[in-house]
Order: sequence, then C-alpha cells, then structure tokens
Amino acid sequence: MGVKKSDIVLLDDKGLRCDGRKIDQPRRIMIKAGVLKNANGSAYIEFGENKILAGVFGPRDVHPKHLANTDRGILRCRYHMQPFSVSERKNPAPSRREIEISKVIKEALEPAVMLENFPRTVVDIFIEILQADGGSRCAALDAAAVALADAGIPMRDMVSACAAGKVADTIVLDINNEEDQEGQADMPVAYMPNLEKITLIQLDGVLTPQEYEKCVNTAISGCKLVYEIQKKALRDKFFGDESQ
Amino acid sequence: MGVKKSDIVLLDDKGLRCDGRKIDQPRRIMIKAGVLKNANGSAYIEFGENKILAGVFGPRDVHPKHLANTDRGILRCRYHMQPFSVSERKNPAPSRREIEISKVIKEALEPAVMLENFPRTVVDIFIEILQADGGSRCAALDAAAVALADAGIPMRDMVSACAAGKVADTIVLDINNEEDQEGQADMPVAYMPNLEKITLIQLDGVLTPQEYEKCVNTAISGCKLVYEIQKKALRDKFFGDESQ
Amino acid sequence: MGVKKSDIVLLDDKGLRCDGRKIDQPRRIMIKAGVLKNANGSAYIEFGENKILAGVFGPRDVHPKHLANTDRGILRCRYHMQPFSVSERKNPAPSRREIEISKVIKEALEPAVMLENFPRTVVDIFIEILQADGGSRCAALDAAAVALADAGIPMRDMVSACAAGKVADTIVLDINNEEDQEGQADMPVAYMPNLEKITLIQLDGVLTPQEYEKCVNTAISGCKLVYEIQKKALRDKFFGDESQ
Amino acid sequence: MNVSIIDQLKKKKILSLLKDGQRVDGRAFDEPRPLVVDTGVIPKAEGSARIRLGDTEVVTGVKIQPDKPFPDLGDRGIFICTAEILPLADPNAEPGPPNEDVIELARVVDRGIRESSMIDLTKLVLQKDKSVVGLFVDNSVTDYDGNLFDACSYASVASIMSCKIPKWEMVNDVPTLVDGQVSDPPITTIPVSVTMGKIGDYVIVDPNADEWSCMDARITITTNSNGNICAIQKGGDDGFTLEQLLKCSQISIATGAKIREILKKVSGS
Amino acid sequence: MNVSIIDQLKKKKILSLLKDGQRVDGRAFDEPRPLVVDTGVIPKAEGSARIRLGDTEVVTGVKIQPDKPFPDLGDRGIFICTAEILPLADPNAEPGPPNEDVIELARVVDRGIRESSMIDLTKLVLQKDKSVVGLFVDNSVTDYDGNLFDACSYASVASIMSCKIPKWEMVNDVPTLVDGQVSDPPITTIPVSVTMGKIGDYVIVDPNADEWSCMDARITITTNSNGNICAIQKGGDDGFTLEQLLKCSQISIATGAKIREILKKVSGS
Amino acid sequence: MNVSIIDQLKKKKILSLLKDGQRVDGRAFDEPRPLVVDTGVIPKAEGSARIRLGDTEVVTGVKIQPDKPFPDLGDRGIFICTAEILPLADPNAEPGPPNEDVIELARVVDRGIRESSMIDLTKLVLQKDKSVVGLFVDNSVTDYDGNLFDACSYASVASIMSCKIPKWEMVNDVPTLVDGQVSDPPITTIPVSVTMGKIGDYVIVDPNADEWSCMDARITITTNSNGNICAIQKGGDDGFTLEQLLKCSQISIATGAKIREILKKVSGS
Repeated sequence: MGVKKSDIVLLDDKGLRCDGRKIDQPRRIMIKAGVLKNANGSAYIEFGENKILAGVFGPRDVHPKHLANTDRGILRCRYHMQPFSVSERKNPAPSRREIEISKVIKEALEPAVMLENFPRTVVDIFIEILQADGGSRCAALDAAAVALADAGIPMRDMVSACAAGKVADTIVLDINNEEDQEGQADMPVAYMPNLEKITLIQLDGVLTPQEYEKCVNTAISGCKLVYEIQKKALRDKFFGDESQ
Repeated sequence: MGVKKSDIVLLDDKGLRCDGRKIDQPRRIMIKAGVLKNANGSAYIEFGENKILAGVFGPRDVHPKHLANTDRGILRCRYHMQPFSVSERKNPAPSRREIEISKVIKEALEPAVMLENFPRTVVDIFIEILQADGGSRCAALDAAAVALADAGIPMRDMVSACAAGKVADTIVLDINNEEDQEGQADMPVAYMPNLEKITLIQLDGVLTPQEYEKCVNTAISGCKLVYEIQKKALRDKFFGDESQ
Repeated sequence: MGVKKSDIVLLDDKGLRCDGRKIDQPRRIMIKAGVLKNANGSAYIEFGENKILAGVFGPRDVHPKHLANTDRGILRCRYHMQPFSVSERKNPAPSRREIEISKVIKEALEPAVMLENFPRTVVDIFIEILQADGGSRCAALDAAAVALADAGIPMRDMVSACAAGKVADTIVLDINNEEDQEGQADMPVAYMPNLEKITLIQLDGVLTPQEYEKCVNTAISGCKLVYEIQKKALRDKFFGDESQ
Repeated sequence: MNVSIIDQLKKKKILSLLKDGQRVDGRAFDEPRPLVVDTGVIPKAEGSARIRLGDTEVVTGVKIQPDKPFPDLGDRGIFICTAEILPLADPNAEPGPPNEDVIELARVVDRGIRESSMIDLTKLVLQKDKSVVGLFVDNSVTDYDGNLFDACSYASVASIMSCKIPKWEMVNDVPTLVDGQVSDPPITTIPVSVTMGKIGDYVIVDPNADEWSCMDARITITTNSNGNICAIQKGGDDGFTLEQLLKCSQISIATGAKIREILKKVSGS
Repeated sequence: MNVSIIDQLKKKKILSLLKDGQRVDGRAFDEPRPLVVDTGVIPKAEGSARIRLGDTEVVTGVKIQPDKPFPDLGDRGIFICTAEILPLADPNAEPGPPNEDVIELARVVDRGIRESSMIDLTKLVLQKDKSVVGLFVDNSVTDYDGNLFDACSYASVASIMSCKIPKWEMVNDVPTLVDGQVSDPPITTIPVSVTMGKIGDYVIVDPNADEWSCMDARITITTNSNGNICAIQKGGDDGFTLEQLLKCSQISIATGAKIREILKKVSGS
Repeated sequence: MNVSIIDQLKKKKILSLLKDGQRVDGRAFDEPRPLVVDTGVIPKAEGSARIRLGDTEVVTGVKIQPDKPFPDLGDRGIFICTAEILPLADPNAEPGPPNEDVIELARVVDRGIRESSMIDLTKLVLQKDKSVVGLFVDNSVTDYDGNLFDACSYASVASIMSCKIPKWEMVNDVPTLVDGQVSDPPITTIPVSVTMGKIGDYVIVDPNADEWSCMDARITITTNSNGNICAIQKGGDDGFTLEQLLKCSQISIATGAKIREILKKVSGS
C-alpha cells in the first residue's frame, strides 16, 4: 500500500472520494447468471471496471483418480487473468499471485458448498478476469458463488465478498484501483450472510486495532449489499428479469 | 512471404530461376531407405540442401496406456530440427512451428496408413532435420513415408510431397530458400499418387483463383516426380541398387 | 582448473598452502549424526567452509509404482544447493551440475547399501548444501553415508570421500576453494575403507601417469581419515559423545 | 482417443442427413452460422471484440506497446496473435500449456492475417532498428461450439479494425507516450477465413461442434478484400480430391465476401 | 486427499482435550512454542539465521546484491522473500516446483514484512532508476512440525535484523563494491506474525503439526512495533465469526509483543 | 527399472565368455570397435562430423557465433558442448528434456575437451569483456549401440578439428562479419576419451550395447596428445580396486594414442 504518492485527492472536503463516491458507497455492481452454454453454471460480473466471467463444471469424475476423496467431494478453483485485462500485457502463464488468489477463493467458497453430498467427485470453478480493476478477487468470488448456485450445486449459504480499506486516514467501503495504489490499507472480506461467518479476510496496510474492527464491519456491510445483487441475478435467471 | 526485398533476380529473361532451374524443375532429390540399425524403418533424404533423417518404430504398445485406441492403431509424429541445422543456432526445445509441422505431417500420412490393421498399438515417426533448406516439411514427409514402407507398415498408397509457389508473378515448382524469402507465395502439397488425394495443403502468400488452380496442379506434378524417386529408394533397399 | 591467475601463493617456501595447511593435511571436519527429527536418518557436516545437511527416508514405498524393482530396493539421491550457499545468489531450480553430482553420489553410495535386502522399496537421500566451499561433493557424500547408517539402512561398508589434487606442481590432499580455482587438478574420490574399493573418482585438470597414481593414493589416505570421523559421529549419536 | 459409440451413432445420423441434403441444424451446406460482433467490450485494451458464431463465443483483446523489432526486420512493427481455449468454454478443455490443436489454431489465425498483409507494419516504426509498435492480439474462447479457426479469425480482425493506436515519440532514445493522441490502424485489406469440413464426400461450411467431432478432414481458406486467396491450412486424417479443393476455394471466396460485409459494418468502415 | 482414520481419531482426541481446556503438548491456548534463534549461521551470506519454533526448524539466508529497480519503482531498493520446504524436512514433502501451499507461505511471509515497511527501501538506492540494492531472503525449512508461517517469518526477520549491507559506489554507471565497508540495514519496525488455528470453536496459537493437520481454519495476523496490524491472511476450509476475528487480533498483538522481545535480544538491538 | 530375465541370461552369457577370454563380438578386451569418421557432412554448419563407432552413430555440428563472454571470463571465448539421444536412435529413447544419463553424457564430453584445453579460448576474443567468439558443439546420437561417451567425444573432436572460424571485426562496438575470411580453430592438443566397462572383475574397452546393459561399473579416462590424463568420470553401481584403476589408466593412454591417429588423419593434420 501507499508505495507511490501522487497529487490525487483521495477524500475531498465534502467527504467525497476520488471517483465521487461517499465513504460507505460501493461502485456499480452488475451480475448476470447463466451466461455460458457449455458450463454447468456460470455468471458474469461487472464490479467497477472489473469484468469477470465464472464457469462451473461438476460434480464430475476426478482426474487423476487418486485425487478423489471417498468421504466428500473436492472443490478446485482457478483464478486467471486474460493477457489484455491489465495495462501492460500479462503473460498468460499463471503467476504466483494468481495461484494464491485461486487458493484463497477456493477456501472462501468451501464452507458454503455441501461437499459431503457428492463424495468421489469434483466441482471445478474457472474464473477469467477479462478486465481487472481494484477488488478483482472479491468480484471474482461474487461471480463464482453465483455460478455455483446457477450450476445447482447444493449450498448451505451464499458467499458475498467486498473490500473495505483506509484512505486519507478514513475507513471506506470498496477500494478502487487508485485508492489501492495510493491509500493506506486494503482488506478484502468474504462473508456468508446467513451463517454470519467470515470465510476470507486479508489485509495489506497498517490499521490500529480500532480501525481494524471498523474496517471489518464496513466490509461486512458491503458484503450484505452484494448479497442482494447476487440474489437478484439468480432470481432473474430462474424467474425472468422483472426489471425488463 | 516477401518480407525482405533484395537485389536477387528470381527469374531471368531466359526463364531461369536464381539457382539456374527451369520453372517446372525440382531441385536434386536423393532418398535412401533403411539407413538406421535400431529403427524398424528409416530413410535419409537430400532434397536441395535439406538433409533429413526419418525413423519409424512400431506398431508397438502405447504408453501411457489410456492413449491407446481399441478400434485402430494411432500414429504419432515428431518433426525436430537439430541446433546446427540452420544459420543461427536453434534452441533444441521444440518450437511452436515444429509442433504444428509435426501435426500436419501426421495428418498427411494418416490417410495412407492402414491403422485399422493394428488396434491398441502406436506407430511413431521421428523426423530429424540435420540441415534445413526451403521446403523442409515436404522433404520430411517424403522421407517419413519411405521410412513407414521400409518398416513394413501396411499402406494403401505412398504419400509424396512437393511445394509449388509464385515467384516473379510466375507459378514455379519446388520453392527454394531464397524464393521462399523473396517470393510471393509458397504452397506445400502432399499427394497420394494412386488414390489421387491431396493430404496436405498449406499456403502462405497471395494467389488469384486462377493462380491457385495452376499452383495446385504444378505441386501435384512435382509429387509425381517425387513418387518415382521414393519407389526407387525402396527398390534399391529390397532388391539392391541397380545403378551400382 | 586454472582459469584465472591471481597473486595468491598456493604453496610457500615452507611447504605450507594458502590456508596454512601442510600438503597432506585435510581441512577441519566435523560430523554430527541424527540432527533432524522427521528424517529416518540424518547428518550434518562442516568440512572446511562447507556446511551440509543430509537426510534419509526409507526404505519406503516407491511412487510412481512402476519405478519399483521386484528384485532389490532402489536408491535415489538429490544434491541441492541453497540459494544463499554461494557468493552470487543461486537460482533454486536444480542445475545440470547438481543433477550430475546427484547421480555420481548415488552411484558412489550404491555399492555399500544392501539393496537386495528390501526389494520393491526406495531409500531417498536428500542433501542440502547450506554453505558451499571447495570439495562439496565429497563432504556431501560423507554426510549422506553417515545419514544412511543413522537411518539403520543395512550397509556392507561405510563410504568415505575426500579429494586430492595438484597445486603448484605438487600433489596435495583436500583441495580448498582457492586451490580449486587457481590450481592444476582436482580429483574427488570416494572409497569403501574395508572393501577397499573406489566408488567415485572424477578428475578435472592434467596429470602425468605418475601424478595420477600418487593423487589416487593421496585421496585414499584422506578417505581413511574421514572414515574415523564418520565412525566417531555414529558412536557419539548411539553411545553418547564421550568428549563432552 | 477412443471413438465412443455415441460418436459413431452421431456420425451415422449426420451422414444420413447429409445424403438427404440436410445438416443437423438445418443450414445449407455452404451456409455459415449467424455471426454477431461487438467491439470495444474491454475498454482498457486498445482494441477488443466479443463475437458469437452460432454458439461459439470468443473474446479478443489487442494490447499495443512499443517493443524492439525482430532482428533483420527493423523496418516494420510487430504483430503477434495467440489463442487459448478457456477451461470454462468446454468440459474437456484443460488449463495449462497449449496442446498441438491450440498451437495450430493460433498459428493459422496469425498466418491468415499476416499473409494477407492486413496491417501495414511499415507504418508502425518509431525508430528504425531500435523501436517499433507491437500489436498483441489475444483470443480467448469462452464458449465452444466448433470451428474456432473462423471464430478467432473474425474476433481478431474485428478487434484490430476497432483498435486505436496510441502515439509514442522517441525522447532520448526512449519511446514516450504522447497523451491523448491516437490513430486508426494502417489497414490495407480485410482477410476472412472460411473453414470447411469434409464428412464422407460432403463438404460443409462452418462445422458446429457435432459436425466438427465427426468430420474426416477440414480446410481453412483465407481470402482478402480483392477475392484472392492468401492462406490455406488443411487438417484432419483424410485427403481432398483436386475437384473438392477447387470447389472449396470458390466457396471460400463467396462466403468470405458475405462475412467481410458484416465485419466492415461493425467498425463503421 | 483422503482423511485417514488415524487423522480422524487424532482430531477427536485433540478436540476432546480442547473441551477440557488442554492442548496435546500441554500448552495454554494462547501460548506459542519455545522460540530459539541463532544468527550468523551462514557466514558467506550477508545475513542468516536458524530458528527452531518447537520442532519446526528453518534456515534462512539473506543475499544482498546490486540490481536494476522495478519499473516505476526507481526510488527504492528490492526486497524479495521466498520459502521452500526441503524434502528432508518432511516425509511428504516433494522436491520440485512449489505447490500452492508453499507459494502462499512465501507470499504471506513476504507480505508481512513488506506491508509493515520493516526495511526502509528508499535508503537502498545507488542511482535513481538505474541501480539499487536488492535483499533476497530465502527461507529453507529443514524440519517440519507445523506453523511454517510464523517460523519462516521469524527466521526472515532475524536474518534481516542481523544482516550487514555491503557498500557499493557507482563507478562509470556500474555499481562497484567498496571493500570492507558495511552498514546495518535501515530497519523501521519489527513485524511479528502470529498464526492461530481454529479447531471446532477453539482458537489456539502456533499449532504444531498434529494440530495443523486437523484444524478447520487458520488466520495469520502480523503486527508492527507500535502494536498495529499490518497484514492478515485467513486460510482453511471454514470461516470465523466476527467475535473470533476480534479476539484473534487481540491475541496477535499480545503474543506478537512477547516474540518481538526475543527477536530484539538476538540481534542485540 | 526391472532387470528382465533376458537381461540376466545375457549377462550370464557375457560373463561366461569373458571367463574364456572372449567378448560377444569377438574383440580383444582392450580393443575398441572400428571408428569411421566423415567430416563436413553439414555444410551449413561451421564444422561437422558423422562418426560410427561400431553400430553407434553420432552426427555433430559446430555453430560459431559472436556472443557476450561469461562474467569474470572476459578474456576468453565460449565453448559449450551438448548431447541428445535422438528418439530414432533407440526404441527406448524418449523425446523431451534430457534425463540424468544424458546430462552426465553431455557434461563428461564437454569436460574432456574443456579440461584438456584443446581449444585456446584466449584466441577467440573480439573485444575484451564485451564480445567473444562462441563455439557450440551439438552432438546428436542417431543410432545406439552403447558407449556414447566415446562416440560423442570423437564426433565433437572431429567436428572441432574440421571447423572453420569466420572472421568478425568490431564496428561501432558491434561484431560484424567479414565475408569470406575464415581461419582454422586454435587447437593445442587432441583429447581422446576411452571408456572401459567392468563386468564381474573383467575390464573391457568400448562396451557395445549388450555389454553396456549388463556392466557393473564404468570409467571414462581422457588423455591428451602428450599422453597425460586430463579428465576422469567413474559411473555405475559398483567400485574399482586401486589396481584396476591403474590398469585402466594404462589402457586409456595406449588406446587413446591409436584413436588419436585416426582423428588426426581425418582432418588432414
């Protein structure tokens, strides 16, 4: 956090952020379920400037077989960025960052998936970042959770993710790219809204204990907003888009 | 095609090409069958400045086993260039170009091989480019087909390959290296001379529809010349070299 | 050998070497057996400035299974340098040099291990160079042999290794780093002291036939010195360190 | 590698329909599927397109950056075209390094554009032998229903036609971005590939996934705006007769002309 | 991937002990294992440490070399931290490229140090945009008994605190070593990570290998010398309640303070 | 990894012959197979050779190009020697990255030439510390019948002896080819490796494939034109007595002298 210092005003005297948002206001979020033909479940999300596609296959046979678990299904996840998704063209081979994010997303979704219902099988989640912006791991998680539900995978709760952070000494909801570069802290959080459990939390940047508590609470409030949009996406898919 | 322009005269006023050939004349071609001790079948070809070795193993067991086909044998092919085969030393790891050429050569040979006769097995073709010149994929194919026959693999026809192309606005047979660099089009073709089927055709460079038809016919006439040399190589191997 | 020439005096007029040793004197050698908790057997050696850890697992099941041998156990060995073990940080991926040294160490130990006693299994030897100095392959071998014994692997003899070499036209015992860089020849040798067999010998540098014979004999005398230190390390482990 | 019984039955069905002059999805033999093209879908990329060819979907982005020229090609810019089948596009696709099919796909799409001289690369030189503009066209298949050759080719062409090239000036031998100034790409022709499959002795245009899985051979012929042929790739485990080859070239010219009109409309040219 | 019957029995045993307020090795829930730190163990490296946290052992070396700065970061030195589980550390470890667990380990250790701004990288510039000092901290696990996050973190911090930075001067644009002159590293704070495991609803500090193999989730919280939080990583296949998260942060501050005293003593600061 | 019954029977047969003083192919114990050397077989390479040692065949090419010197070795040219067993050489060879046997092969061949100082690398400097001439010697085994160490070594030496070094001049700090001017390589000695196998207690020179597959240990000793020893590599899973080692050195000197005459004739020196 805070490596480069520029002239940008992260919070103006009216309490507005560099993109005009209020401190507790998320960016524009749009989720559409069931966008792919071949995948068993899928979702597309636009979250700020993030554009992300998630596809789910399974439960299906595990290859190689020795990876299968006789007690419960296994979950696999790949978070992958397109070469054109960032300013400087990205090498398509998975980076260490992508491998780590794949792992934390998998572990954030696993508590919600009833893997005990389908032993010896695997559910594969493939996430493709078409365009990256700040908070892409939360947006990816939100799309992946909707894709799992779209695939009809039994789930004990939704998983909803949103970051909070510290900018100009203030705790704010949903850090964008500039705030991530210039701000003081970024804390992505994933939350099961009914079971009230945090399934992902990371932090880069320095917070006092008091700020830490406020930041977690702010992120959870964002997760609850996302949850409503996730539910709407699934309603629209299965019962038709009422707004149209 | 035609990326660099130099002073070279591709076709002079007597209708002769930069290496003194006529427009319908191939380069020197020499094929020798049965040149290796360990391979089940083998051939060595010199085609212009190309020097190429092909070796065949099989039909033999498939490893890993899950690649085997219960209905018919499978054919595998590796086209590989020696580090010293080109002007600038080549990295010995297979390039994307070599992988593509391996694939098109395999698909050009497959129609001729009676794979239905040996299910669950594999025939491996290994092609090593010792010295590369224009038209190496055609020369490699010619050697590989002779090596298959030398290995006693049942074949429904020979496969004979030769390129044609466009140079100085003229369709010519068997493009050499300079013509490939400076010319207008290069079209490698593989042909089954008795079944009269084209099993490989590629084109780099621009042709009118009329030129296209002429170019294919020119290439086929070259394939027929090659066919005679392939037959002689096999006769020499099995019945002795009559010219000696 | 002898690539760079500097001002260093490799042998002074009192017959002392650049580090003050006599021509038949090895560097300081300290071996400790049983230093790791998880490995079945282990040893730590300091040999000059070399600091090396060896760990042994097995006999245990072989993965993948097709590598197993129905007649006898197999031995595997990995010699690996830490990134911080040399002046210029080393890439942690195994180099071709490390792969070759792994192989010659395995082949130097194999004659001593009674592999016929445990068919279908594998013994794995892992050697980690924490700090590298001249003669690291001999020091690694010495530690690995003690680790095998510490693991209770049945052995028909110890294997003891030490180099000899040629420096300032003189055959000397146990080449150090400067002597390796500036000297004329380096000959690492491994020896089974009771069976009197040489199980590793390599040579870089030029020796006359007479020097060759003297060099081998000098190296064997060093191996015998090392053997006593190896025995002490195992005695100290199993019967307590009498010197304390 | 085993041809499953289901595949054999499928092929039988498709062949018997073809004998009656019909295709599984009701198209004529020389009729490609509907092509839908959206450009500018990835605003952060210098050019982009999402296309659907039937149910095959591809998202393509063009990144444009200064680069060193290739040795001996110091007087022209760089053009590189890749392709990847994303694992969410197909239950059988696997993440990881590309297999030979995907390598061939990328090379054929690249060659069709390169050999047509679509982009005048001599216009993309910042300083001869030192610094040139590079166009990196990455095709990502997001949904698979056969014929990726044409789908990736159309997506590449559409994203190139719609891209904007930033301006760089050499300052102290370093290419330096001139903010806010962009130009259209130097396009000389619009190459269109048309892929035909051979099932038995029937030749069909733009095979869908069912047709693709049971065809005996295929050929991709790329034509330019003049109706000339600029690239060919034959594939598959059977051959073509000379007559079939000539017929394929005619189909590719006629069908290519129709597709070219769709691509032209999209970019407003 | 199969949870063996032995593992299930082990978990049952551990859980029933936890219900009685006990851990398998007799520690209190918030009590880390004894930490033993030796520095300077690899004299050829510019900094080094061997630490034991219970029976987990790590050897860490710091190599310091001039390097080119990262693009856009020309005004700061380079800090890179890696981790490897040596195959002799654990019968289940395998030589070869790191798996996702080891990649996460290395990145979490790196981030804890980086985000705390422990090293003032602006002090490690030889010539802006041209040449900077790079610190490469390589952690090698030599014996495994759980909680590598904290073990590698403490070994990294100790080896950095004990390192000596050689002096380079720019001569003709080339960084040139000034023999015999070294300086202490520019350290601003001492980050300490504390990893807690959740088994059932019990939260325990510094899980050993038995506890690690059966925990439901874990969290690593890194604090700096001011007692502020500078990095968090949650892992494992279950979640935390908000209450648990807040409790974990308190534990990490209290336990971190004790560990920090041990690390301070070692380097004599 | 399983020693097949056929291999066991073969070894029994070979051993019983050796007891009678005979080898499977009728050679004397210290007799290498016939060596046939052709040079100049790859005209586009700067040097080349195809050699047959019995039925083992190797094709070797030397590419010569300007390159940057290795750090700290700015006053000498570059010499790199590789080896590959082509998959057509042996039904058991597999395409792909080299295994440990092939890595050892390449390194032993390289070392025999390097340690003999065969090529005076100080004569291959274009501009000290900036640009030197590099010799890349690539050995490709095309037919396998045992003892690749010597076969690749002889092919490397023959191709080096027959190579022509192009002339480069530094123009504006760039090495520039001077067309049509070549020189002989700066050769100081002719290293010859002799590989001996030990089967039971019998030592045989130049083992063929049958002997190779059942030998207990081997040793490769390289001698130079003065009859001195310049490189040794022991291999295999058994040891040598001191007496055997000394005998091997005598054999290598005597046999090496004969092979050296063959190599000298080939290049006309």
